[in-house]
Amino acid sequence: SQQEEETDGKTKVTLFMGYIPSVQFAPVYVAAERGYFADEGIEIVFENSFNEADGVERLASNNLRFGLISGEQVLLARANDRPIVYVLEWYHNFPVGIVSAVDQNITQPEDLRGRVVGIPGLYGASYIGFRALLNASGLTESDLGELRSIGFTAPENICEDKVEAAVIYIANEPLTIEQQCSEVNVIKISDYVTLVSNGLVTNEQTIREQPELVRGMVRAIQRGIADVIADPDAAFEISVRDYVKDLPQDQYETQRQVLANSIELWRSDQQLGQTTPAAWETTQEILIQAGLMSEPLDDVTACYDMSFLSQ
Amino acid sequence: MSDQTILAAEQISHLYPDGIHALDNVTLRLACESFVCLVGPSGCGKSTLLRILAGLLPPGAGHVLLDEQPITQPQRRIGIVFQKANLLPWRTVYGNLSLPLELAGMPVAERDERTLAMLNLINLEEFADTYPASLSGGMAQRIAIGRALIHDPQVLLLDEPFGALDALTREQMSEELLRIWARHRKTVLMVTHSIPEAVLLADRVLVMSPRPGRIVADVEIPLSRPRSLDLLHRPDFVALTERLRHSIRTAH
Amino acid sequence: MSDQTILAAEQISHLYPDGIHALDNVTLRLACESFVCLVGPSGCGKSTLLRILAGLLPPGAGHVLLDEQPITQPQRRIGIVFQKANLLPWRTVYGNLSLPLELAGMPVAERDERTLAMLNLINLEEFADTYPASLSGGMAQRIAIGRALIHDPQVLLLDEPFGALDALTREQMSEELLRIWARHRKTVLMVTHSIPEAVLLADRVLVMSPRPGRIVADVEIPLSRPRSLDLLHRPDFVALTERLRHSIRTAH
Amino acid sequence: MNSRVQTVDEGRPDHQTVPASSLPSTLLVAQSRPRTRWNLLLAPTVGIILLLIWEGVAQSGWYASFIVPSPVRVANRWWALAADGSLLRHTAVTLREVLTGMMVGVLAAFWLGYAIAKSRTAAYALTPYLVALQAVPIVAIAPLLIIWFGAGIASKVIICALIVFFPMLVNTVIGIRGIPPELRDLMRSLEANPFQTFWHLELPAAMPVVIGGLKVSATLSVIGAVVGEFVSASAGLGYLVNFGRGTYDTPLVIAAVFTLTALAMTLYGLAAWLEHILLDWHKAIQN
Amino acid sequence: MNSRVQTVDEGRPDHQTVPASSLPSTLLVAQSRPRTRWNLLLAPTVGIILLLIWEGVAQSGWYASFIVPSPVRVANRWWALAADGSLLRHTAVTLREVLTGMMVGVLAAFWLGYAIAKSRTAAYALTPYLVALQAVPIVAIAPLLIIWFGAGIASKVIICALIVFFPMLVNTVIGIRGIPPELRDLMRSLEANPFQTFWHLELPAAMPVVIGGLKVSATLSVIGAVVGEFVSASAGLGYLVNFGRGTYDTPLVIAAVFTLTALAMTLYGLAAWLEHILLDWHKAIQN
Ligand SMILES: Nc1ncnc2c1ncn2[C@@H]1O[C@H](COP(=O)(O)OP(=O)(O)OP(=O)(O)O)[C@@H](O)[C@H]1O
Ligand SMILES: Nc1ncnc2c1ncn2[C@@H]1O[C@H](COP(=O)(O)OP(=O)(O)OP(=O)(O)O)[C@@H](O)[C@H]1O
Ligand SMILES: [Mg+2]
Ligand SMILES: [Mg+2]
Repeated sequence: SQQEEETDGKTKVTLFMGYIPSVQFAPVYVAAERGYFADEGIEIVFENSFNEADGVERLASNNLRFGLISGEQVLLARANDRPIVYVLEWYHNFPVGIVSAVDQNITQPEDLRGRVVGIPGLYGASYIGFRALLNASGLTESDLGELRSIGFTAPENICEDKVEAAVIYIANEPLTIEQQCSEVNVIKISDYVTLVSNGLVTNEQTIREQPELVRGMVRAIQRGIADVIADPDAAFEISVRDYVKDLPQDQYETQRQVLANSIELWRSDQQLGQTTPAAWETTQEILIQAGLMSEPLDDVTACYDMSFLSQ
Repeated sequence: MSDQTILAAEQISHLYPDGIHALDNVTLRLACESFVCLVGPSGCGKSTLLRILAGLLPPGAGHVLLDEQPITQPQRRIGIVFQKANLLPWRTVYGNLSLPLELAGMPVAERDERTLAMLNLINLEEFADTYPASLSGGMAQRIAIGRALIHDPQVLLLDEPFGALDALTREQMSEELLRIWARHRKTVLMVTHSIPEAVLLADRVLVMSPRPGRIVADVEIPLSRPRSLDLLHRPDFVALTERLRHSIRTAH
Repeated sequence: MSDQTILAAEQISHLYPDGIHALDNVTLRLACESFVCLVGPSGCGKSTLLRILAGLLPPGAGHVLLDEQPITQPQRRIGIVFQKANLLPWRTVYGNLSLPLELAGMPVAERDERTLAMLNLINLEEFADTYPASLSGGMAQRIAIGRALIHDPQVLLLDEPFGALDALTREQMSEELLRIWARHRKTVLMVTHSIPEAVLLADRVLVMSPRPGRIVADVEIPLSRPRSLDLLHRPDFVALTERLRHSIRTAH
Repeated sequence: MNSRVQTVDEGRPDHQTVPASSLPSTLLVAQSRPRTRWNLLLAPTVGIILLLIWEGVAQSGWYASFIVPSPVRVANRWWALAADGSLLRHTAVTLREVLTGMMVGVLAAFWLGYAIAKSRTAAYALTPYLVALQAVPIVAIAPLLIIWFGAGIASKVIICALIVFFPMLVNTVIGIRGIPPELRDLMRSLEANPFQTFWHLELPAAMPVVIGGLKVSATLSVIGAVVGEFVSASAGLGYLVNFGRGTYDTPLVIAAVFTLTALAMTLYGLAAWLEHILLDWHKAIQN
Repeated sequence: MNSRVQTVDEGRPDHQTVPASSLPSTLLVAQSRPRTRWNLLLAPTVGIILLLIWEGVAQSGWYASFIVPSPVRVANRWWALAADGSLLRHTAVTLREVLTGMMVGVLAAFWLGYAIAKSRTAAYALTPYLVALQAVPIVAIAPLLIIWFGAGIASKVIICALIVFFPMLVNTVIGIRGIPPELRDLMRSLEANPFQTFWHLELPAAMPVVIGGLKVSATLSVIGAVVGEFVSASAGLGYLVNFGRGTYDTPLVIAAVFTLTALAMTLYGLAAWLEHILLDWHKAIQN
């Protein structure tokens, strides 16, 4: 089930990304463009999907070796015997937040009382993040007017006033809403609680059998993140020129802003790519509270392995 | 039998879409309560003419008049027995027979009574609950005849109704038809291929030419009524059949 | 005509699944090159018997022997004309006629030649490219007959082949059948409802009883051959028809 | 000796091997299709074999248990789900969507198909739009439907109705168009009114093909509900599948999928049963 | 005066109102169905009206422009996509999946359906499993198929084939089972071998219903490809739809959906064309 093969002495590696091609993946595009993967002997192939869980299953069954996956998925997956490991933090800040039109006056979690809140579904990063936020603010789901599953249609629902607030990814969706209908307020979950955010995930077999490959992937992506933070404009040009095709010109301004927002998520006060152990504990607690995990893992630290990080 | 015309075809011509010229300027008048037979070679347009008279097929040219009124739609007053039995495969023998009564909205009790009587007449009582798929050819044809008779239409158009019947049943059904005709004062136009049958039954026999069908002879049958099968051997009967056979041969 | 039996039914009985007892212990032997007619009331089991003889229907009890060998499958040596025309609606008249030759794998040139000859025989040249939906009843039946004759089977089973034909065509086809039979030395078993037709054509006429069908009379027709339509008025012919009519009446 | 298969399978055993003499004709047994009990055992047997293979693969260790959980674990998960009543609750939600959707879709398709089969004008005016409507990939516009009709049951019913629509429509048109014109002539000659023609001729004549459409629709309708629930839902079996996937609970996913399958099969079975009781005459012909 | 609709629509005008005397019979015009040109204009007219309504709604400002973009914007987006060649590229990807999937699914369904229609044993052994297979909601197991068969074209082809399978199967069974037994008898009496029976009787007789199945399959196959591309793909029209959704590029979504629709309609059109040329005799009967 391995799709990798040796070509010209290079290892072909497929990197799974749980979202459509987007400037939010600029670091890997930059790394590819500037030969950082090639430097590690890797021929990189990007695979985009729309469902992280599919990616996790494929990583766990060694159908794939690397993917960019939400942190809480690693906990959940390991709780269900999936042997996957988080080897590099991608976003430093948890990328989920609550958006609402300004006239709703929702600026802090407390304001959500009695409101109709839209959420993609009762699982996944959005739900975990939202639970954590409620928790941190002493609220429960029953304090809300309604928690409504709306799929990935937050902008439509906000603009049509079908919900009063919605759980979203903060890098792009608030921008869409502002562009389309209304100024917004965004409550960033990372301001209230520290959760594990997305990271580069591989599986135990790969770590065991090809540690150098893992090290190479980590290093290339680390370099990519650093480059993007240092020179957003160049990163943007590279992304839209070769990787995010089908993007019309009139979207460029918005997408530049999306990139800027993403950079805020990548930026870290500690070493780039280093995860915060406490965040894993917090996330696990939330998962247990939400009923998504029945008991704590024997060893939470087995979820991540920071030994491949280069200094 | 009166002299009044009940059903008439006036200068009917018909061309099928594929260019087959089926009928050419056919005019015929059915006197009230008369029994007319129509003979003619295969494919000459007899069935086409019957379909036009029944109002099922609009003729290419000409009119059909029922009681002097032009008709453009089928009329319940005109009953028709098709050349194929055309039974509904999802209805039993009983259901097929009672169909016309059901469509006419007759109350169930009366319907049952009439249907049973008809089953009896066509001698198929024990097959009341059988589906058409398990009937013999002759049984299907008997049902088709019964179905046309059951709602007692004024005019009967019969397209070779006895084709698939054995000699004896055929004779029985012919006599039955004569009896019904005499009792209920119906007007009958019947296509047949049997010359003796035509002579036995009809007041007039019309002979059609090969396609395009025209009426080339109109033979009066002056035998007295009531008639029975004994006629078959009488010299005037034989002479009439000979005459008819001759005029058909000429028409070919 | 020889005395050797080519096709035989031995003690055939048949019950349909719905309990209809169609045939009861029927035994019959068709002598090689003989012409046998089968008459009997509607629904007595004639078609059933033909289907069994053709190998299309396994009998409830009894055997069918072709050349002394039991058969359980239809044989190309046995041609059958069904009571319904059974034409393939997606094939033209030409295509329907040539079907048996095509199935037998005959080369195109020979096939064309034979089909054209047959079209000519049944007088339907101008309809070669017509689909069955636009044929008259008699035309369809002529094609069904042509289709059974075209591949020249040794034994012919005919189920009322002339039912839908007008008197003249019927006589023509009968004479044609006699000619083919005499020329090609075929064995023919034909169901008919016309007593004169049976007497005119057959060496022997078998009479069946009403259901359950049994063979109740086996009448030799000692008229000399070749026969023609002139026979119809000869006293020995009339006597034979009367005798036959009588034995049918008794059977009923 | 050809075309054997057909003969044997049509259940016409070679009865002529029974010597007639040994069988008084009055004792002749009616030849009905032999209802071989072996045939009925075939399907369960295949089923048990498949189950054993599954268990074997699960125990072999070739696959991690999260990829191929053993049937026993799936069964346990299913029982747990059934025991706490949540299976019933989710099934009820989906069933309601499916039944409503089918009713709407099937009825609309039948009547539109009827109109198209009978009227050239309707055929010209409607066909291109109905084809276009059906050609729009429903999964691609499902999110749009959720926006237009809300995240409640309405949107799922509409998705369900849309996906069920076309097979019914096409088969209705074929069924009605296939009615022999002679039988129409018969009804016309008896002055049957349009309703009588429909009831006594068109409906029964078209039934075999129409029920075929219904069978296809029955299985598609469940897919429709799942599509809708995938996009957005907080209950229903499709939601359960998605939830199981999101929480890496493979036994739950499999249990939910099996329940959905059972649902679809039940609907299909209803259609087959309808066929059985309505098409008695049709089976008789096939014998 | 009832059953009017039917008569008028069957194109049998009341010619008998023409006085026969004024018409020498040799000049009689063959009565063909009148091909009213008005009918052909109906569909485009409805289309234009729908387009105008859409434009009206877009301009009204009731909806944000990213929910209901104007037709002009959609057309522009489509042109842009077509101009830079990416439309062709994505369409080619989807088309390849759809055609391969249809071929596999339709052929498999036809032969299995044929077997089921002809053999009781096959019917008993296979039917429950085929129904079960079809009853498994394909959208629910699409991710599994991707895991098993990879993210490449194979998994999409399989999804496509699976979704296309059932309508073809059901209609093939109905078509083959509906063949009048008399015609089978005819073929048997001519000692037709199984292939000849198939080619000269079964195929043409079942064709009207089978092509109905093909029409349904044609539109479903596109849905199948989209389902596959939704789960994982980096090209194809389904991918484009998802990409457009992710970037809130509604004109792109609509342009891609329209292209998918056009694809499905083309496939449907091919099936209809096949019907047209193969079923000449069938149309003749309907006249
Ligand atoms: N497929 C069938 N299933 C059940 N019963 C049948 C079937 N075919 C014929 N029968 C019954 O068997 C009996 C004999 O039918 P058969 O067709 O052999 O009669 P027949 O002598 O040919 O009559 P006809 O002269 O009217 O054609 C009839 O009572 C009929 O109802
Ligand atoms: N629906 C049709 N379409 C085209 N042509 C037709 C149609 N029906 C009949 N015809 C043609 O019209 C001619 C007359 O047919 P019709 O059925 O009226 O003959 P008929 O006199 O009843 O013959 P038969 O005694 O053989 O039944 C035939 O040549 C036939 O081919
Ligand atoms: Mg006729
Ligand atoms: Mg018979």
